[in-house]
Amino acid sequence: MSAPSLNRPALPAFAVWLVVLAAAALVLLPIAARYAETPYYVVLVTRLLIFAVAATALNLVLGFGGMVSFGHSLFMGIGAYSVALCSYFGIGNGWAHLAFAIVVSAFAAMATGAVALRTRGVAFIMITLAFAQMFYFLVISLKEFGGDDGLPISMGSRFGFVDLKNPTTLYYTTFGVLALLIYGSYRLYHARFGLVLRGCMINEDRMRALGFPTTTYKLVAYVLSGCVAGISGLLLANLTMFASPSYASWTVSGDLMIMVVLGGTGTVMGPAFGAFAFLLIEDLLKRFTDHWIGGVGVMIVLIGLLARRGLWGSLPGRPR
Amino acid sequence: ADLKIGFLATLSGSIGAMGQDQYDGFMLGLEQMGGKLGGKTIEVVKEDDQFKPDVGVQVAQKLISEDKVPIITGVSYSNVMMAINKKITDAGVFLIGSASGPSPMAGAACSPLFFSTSWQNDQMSEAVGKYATEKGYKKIFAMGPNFQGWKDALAGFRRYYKEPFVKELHTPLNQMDLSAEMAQIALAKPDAVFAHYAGGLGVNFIKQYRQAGLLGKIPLIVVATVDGLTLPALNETALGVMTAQVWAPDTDNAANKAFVEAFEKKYGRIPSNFAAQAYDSAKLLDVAIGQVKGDLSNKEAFAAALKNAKFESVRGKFAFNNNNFPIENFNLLEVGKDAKGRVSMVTKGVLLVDQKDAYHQECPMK
Amino acid sequence: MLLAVDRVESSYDATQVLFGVSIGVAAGDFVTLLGRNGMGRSTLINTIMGFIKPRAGTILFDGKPIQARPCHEVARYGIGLVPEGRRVFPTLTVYENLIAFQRGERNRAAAWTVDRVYKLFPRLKERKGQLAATLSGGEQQMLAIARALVTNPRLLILDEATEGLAPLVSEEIWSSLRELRREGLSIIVTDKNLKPLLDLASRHYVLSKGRVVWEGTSEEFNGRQDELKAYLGV
Amino acid sequence: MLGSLFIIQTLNGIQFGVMLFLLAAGLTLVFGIMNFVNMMHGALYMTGAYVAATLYNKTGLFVMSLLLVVPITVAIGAVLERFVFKHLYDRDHLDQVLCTYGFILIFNEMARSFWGPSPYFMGMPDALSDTYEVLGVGYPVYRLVIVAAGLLAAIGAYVLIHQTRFGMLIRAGASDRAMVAGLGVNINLLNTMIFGLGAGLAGLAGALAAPILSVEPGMGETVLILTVVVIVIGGIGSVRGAFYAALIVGLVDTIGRSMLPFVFESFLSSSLAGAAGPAVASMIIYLLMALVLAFRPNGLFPVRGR
Amino acid sequence: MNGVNPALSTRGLVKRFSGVLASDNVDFDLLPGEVHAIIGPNGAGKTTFIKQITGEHFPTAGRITLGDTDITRMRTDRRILLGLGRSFQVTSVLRDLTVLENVILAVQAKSGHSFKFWHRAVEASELREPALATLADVGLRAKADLPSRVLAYGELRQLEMAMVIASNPQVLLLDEPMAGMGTVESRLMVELLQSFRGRFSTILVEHDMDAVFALADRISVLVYGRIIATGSPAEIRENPQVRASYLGEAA
Ligand SMILES: Nc1ncnc2c1ncn2[C@@H]1O[C@H](COP(=O)(O)OP(=O)(O)OP(=O)(O)O)[C@@H](O)[C@H]1O
Ligand SMILES: Nc1ncnc2c1ncn2[C@@H]1O[C@H](COP(=O)(O)OP(=O)(O)OP(=O)(O)O)[C@@H](O)[C@H]1O
Ligand SMILES: [Mg+2]
Ligand SMILES: [Mg+2]
Repeated sequence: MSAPSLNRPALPAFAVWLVVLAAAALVLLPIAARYAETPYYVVLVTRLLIFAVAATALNLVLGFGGMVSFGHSLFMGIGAYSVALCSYFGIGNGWAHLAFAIVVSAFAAMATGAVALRTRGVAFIMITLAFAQMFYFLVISLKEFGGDDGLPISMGSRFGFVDLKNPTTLYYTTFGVLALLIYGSYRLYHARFGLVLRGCMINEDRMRALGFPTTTYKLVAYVLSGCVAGISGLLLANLTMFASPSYASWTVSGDLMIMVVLGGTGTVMGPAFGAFAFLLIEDLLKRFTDHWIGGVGVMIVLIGLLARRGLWGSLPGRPR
Repeated sequence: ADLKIGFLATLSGSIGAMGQDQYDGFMLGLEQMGGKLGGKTIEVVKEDDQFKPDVGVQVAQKLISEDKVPIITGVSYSNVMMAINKKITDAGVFLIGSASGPSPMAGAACSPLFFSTSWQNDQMSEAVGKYATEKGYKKIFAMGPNFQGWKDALAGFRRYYKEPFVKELHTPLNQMDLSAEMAQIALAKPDAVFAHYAGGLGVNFIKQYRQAGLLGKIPLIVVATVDGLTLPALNETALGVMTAQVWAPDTDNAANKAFVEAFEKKYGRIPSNFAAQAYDSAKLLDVAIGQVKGDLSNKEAFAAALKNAKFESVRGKFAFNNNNFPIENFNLLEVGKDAKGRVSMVTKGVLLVDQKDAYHQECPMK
Repeated sequence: MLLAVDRVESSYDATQVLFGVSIGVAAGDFVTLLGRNGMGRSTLINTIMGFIKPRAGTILFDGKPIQARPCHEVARYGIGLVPEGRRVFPTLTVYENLIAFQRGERNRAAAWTVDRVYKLFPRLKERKGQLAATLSGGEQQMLAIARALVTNPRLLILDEATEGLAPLVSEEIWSSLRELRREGLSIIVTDKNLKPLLDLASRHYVLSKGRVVWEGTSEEFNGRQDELKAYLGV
Repeated sequence: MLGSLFIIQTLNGIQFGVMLFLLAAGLTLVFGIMNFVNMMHGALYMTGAYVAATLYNKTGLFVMSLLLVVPITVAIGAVLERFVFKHLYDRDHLDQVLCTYGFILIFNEMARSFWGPSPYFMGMPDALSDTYEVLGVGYPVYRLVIVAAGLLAAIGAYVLIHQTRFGMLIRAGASDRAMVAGLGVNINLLNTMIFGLGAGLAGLAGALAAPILSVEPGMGETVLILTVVVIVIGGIGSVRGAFYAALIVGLVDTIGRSMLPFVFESFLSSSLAGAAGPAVASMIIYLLMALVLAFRPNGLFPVRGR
Repeated sequence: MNGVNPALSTRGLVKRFSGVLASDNVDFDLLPGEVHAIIGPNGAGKTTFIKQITGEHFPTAGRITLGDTDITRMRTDRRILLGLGRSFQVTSVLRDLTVLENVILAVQAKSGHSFKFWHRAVEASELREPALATLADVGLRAKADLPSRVLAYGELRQLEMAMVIASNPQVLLLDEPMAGMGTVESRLMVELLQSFRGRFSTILVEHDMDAVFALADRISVLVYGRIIATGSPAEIRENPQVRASYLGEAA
């Protein structure tokens, strides 16, 4: 009898190549953009990368844990306002921004998660949505901090000599965060915690019967995911030098969900690809018709109906 | 084309009506001048910000560095305006707003490259505040949705109205049904009600005010609540509502008569003030570009040309203040019937003459 | 033949489970499907019912082809099912589980009505207002049988007829099935207790790996016990 | 004055609750009974409003316009169910969310294309736009019509679900669709009918709301979230729960909104009260929901047996 | 009790549902290492009894002790950590995970906390070794790396058992483990349970009398929520009351 293998899911060779190529292209892009004098593309791709971070964060709960959160824009909003509020009070230290974003995101995730995770299925989806809306309307009513007009940011996040104000720095920082996040979620997927999380997704009752306090695990995942989404909000704030309640609007949550599904729910690489694909398609549609929102709608319906494994998951060999 | 101009506004979704009116007004102006401004053929690059500031920043960036436009115009809502204005002017691109005028941009954050052909957001409520004082109302019931615009409006109103309010309400922004508030008004029996509900909220408000039997009984003074965009949805329901504006379809001058006629002919509807302001921005650009003969490389020269441009505004007299916001008159308007018997805004008099906004002194430009 | 299954092939997604299965049930027949776990008995039953569409083959009920008909039509032709795993409706009471599906009672003198099944299972009458979710396993099995009966079928199919029933109750079930057969009902049964099946049934089909490997009467079965042991693991 | 305000607000709360119930009843059927996440319920509400407004503007017949909305939205719902949503029942919630979310965008865009981006006009006949004197305050007659219509719908829905065989079949289908079919019931038709029913109720709610609210693209979204809160509080899938929860939410929201400022003023400085009041008011129903869930995770009246 | 501490015991256990007394003053002792079968008519309250031990229902009155601990109102997952193991019907293995991962989860559950975010669970020898050993116990070692959804019915039941025993419970609760099994599979299961003899204290609820008589050290008979008899298999088989109310000809 051969000893059971270590169960390392092999990434198909071409998938490895695809990732390497994509990474290489992303690394080279700012340099190419400088030569071609098209700085716009750096800004454009930074935004794509930021949403890729957020989508990957959402995937931690949605793809690994089966928690269909329709309120992840909440954390993007919190991340963005962390920067804006710090800047408002004259704090330009990036570490302070980061700490603030993470602490507040974690706290919000803990509070909302504790309530939302008492429910399942439809109720969970809707409660997360409701909480995000609550935050949205709260921010809108805060006159002091710009209300619905939003809050311009005068001091971006400065981490020592790394100043996110510089578009190229921001670009590479975001890229680094994404790369780290993807590797991290790959590790998490196979680690004990990830295994428990996946178990909860498949059959929570069974996991409880095995002796796992499942709600605790799900809550930790939710908090983790919220913090990462908070970081994506911080990056977005640095990109636009502006924080707006609309970062937390429910359509953003919807978009994030679409990105995850389009890329491949529960895969490690998928959500990032999904984010790129979705935003680029949206951009493309916009060029063709004024009714592009309807076009996006049709696309989403088709994704819901057809894309069972998503772009990444549909590649031959079903890479993770 | 000799020159590219970026048109950036909120065009999609249910909130896109204002951007569409701005676009139509601007394009009408351009068309009337044969597709040329200042003698130069113009290519308009239209971009939609989707009412999202982050998208606004992105498309602004695209206009600046991809299309390399020297001028961006339009911009519908304050939240997008606040997000993009610095990006644009810092890049040395001129920004001509035709709708939104948030207070920081009139004050400390003013810029030599930014011009407005509309007004600063508080000013309409200043005008109606003056009206309330003139009418001698002692008990005013004030209500609006709990957001920035309403708080600015209150501040503006307060500058010209000193009596205490009998009640000041801030309703949640997502609250559609206002019956509870109508009951409070009925019980409070104020001299008048001052309200600020924009867009669809305004339609809700007016309909419910009418149905509660209050319209006609308690005078209603509003800002932003009825305008050319929402009036078709209200129709006769809104008859008798009082408001203030720099422009109305019946504003009495030749330029305006021509504009309204052409607009109705082309688009089959009465233009809103947003269309009129955007039309003015086309006129403004025409004169200024002509002045510098299409050469925008000298920013100071072009800024001066804009600032001193003499053009026939549809609102009548027009001049820029030190902060590049207009100095203009605010008229009292009532929802009534126009000459053709349609429900429209009817001018009832002038409230403020050559009004300057409250923030211009904070602007370092002199 | 009331039911004629002819060379039916069925599969779940890509995996084929039935390979050319043919069986026949005449009016008044009592037929068993025998075989070890996973040999395809439930799949055959699901195919007859129309839950699964066969890839090939025909199924005639009363001479009419039913293999392409939707499930509810098949049931309406007169096939009553007691499914594997009971599948009672948990949010309905016992009474609602029955009354909602009672039909055809006007066409026959000795028809099954809710009252009549209560006589068969007095336990259900005691529990008639209780939600099916809270019934014990055996009570649910009784309800599943009763629910199939009140549709007044011509062919009754019981998949795992006595699963979870106490020995005494199982005996009652067998004697009621004998009774039903006497009334002219045709019956298909799977069950793990061979002895009562051999006593009751007129015909047996032994399935192995999705094929009918043997068919015959109880006498024939008893005559070849040793050989069939391999298939049944008795 | 506080006393009569309280009574009027109670009336307003009931009216608001009844309106919410019309929406919640349809949605709870689809959520709970079909276990289908229908995000586009609000879009059907919007459709109802637009159709009613268009019919009334064209014909001038008010009651007929409102009533005609029901068959039209039922048909729209049924068609969508037949051709699209049917394929999603056995899929996970995520796919359902996406598909129906996509339809929100499509419906909004269609409304924008047909009726323009600005709000659309809907008036009402003079007879209904009168007010009725209650404690010295004019109470709109039309609001009483809404209360009556909503109560009728509530009674109808309750009888349908709990007293009829159709209702039993619907509830049975919620737990095991295939088995219902296996017992001879055309489950596809049943599903189409439930979905149609839900759509019809949403359409009716939209039609009733059209004369009071602004008819515009996207009007369904805010209402959707509120409706969902009602359903979650009431217990998903329970029509009875939806009814009580709708009334509770309606009353708490309305009375809370108008009474909170008085409460705050009594122990806070007036400027602080002015700031805290609206902020709390906008969150009050979410707080209510969190409170309910903290004690009863399945809502106040969960469907038993699941 | 001959001085032996029972592994699990209940005293005066009462469970009342509206109108039904599902447990009526049940005093029950499970001795260390024994297989104690509970039989009785349908609806007698066997499952209800098990559910009170697992914590799915709380008793109306009475006490449950596991070893020395009172667990009457304890949460389910805490009970599991204290050494309670329970079998489920087949559908409850985690179908998208591999066989090994399923068992590893069971080991992990017992090992305390799983807040480890970095190292592969399947490579951790403190999880892997016991999991593989358990798989060998139930005869599934060779299939460790297959996704569990491809297993045959009988194998799924083996996996289910592996998950239950992987956490090395002191008390094993088996509610109708033979349900839905054919003759062969039932016999294999009996053999498997035989091989565990003495390792766990087991409560077995089953209507398959062949299995019960083959496995049980003692049998209790539950009728209308009450234990009417407890004794060796031989005693129970001869008990006239039990024959009349439950066994019928089967004896
Ligand atoms: N839903 C399904 N998807 C995929 N394969 C299935 C499904 N249901 C059954 N199978 C497979 O089909 C084969 C036949 O199963 P079936 O349920 O028909 O067997 P059976 O003879 O009824 O046995 P049992 O005693 O287990 O009920 C088995 O190998 C089983 O694994
Ligand atoms: N929630 C409840 N409400 C009302 N009655 C209940 C409830 N749960 C169980 N019962 C009743 O309690 C009795 C005992 O049920 P239990 O499931 O314990 O029986 P059991 O001994 O396991 O029977 P079986 O061998 O048929 O599985 C049954 O009559 C059942 O109908
Ligand atoms: Mg079977
Ligand atoms: Mg039981």
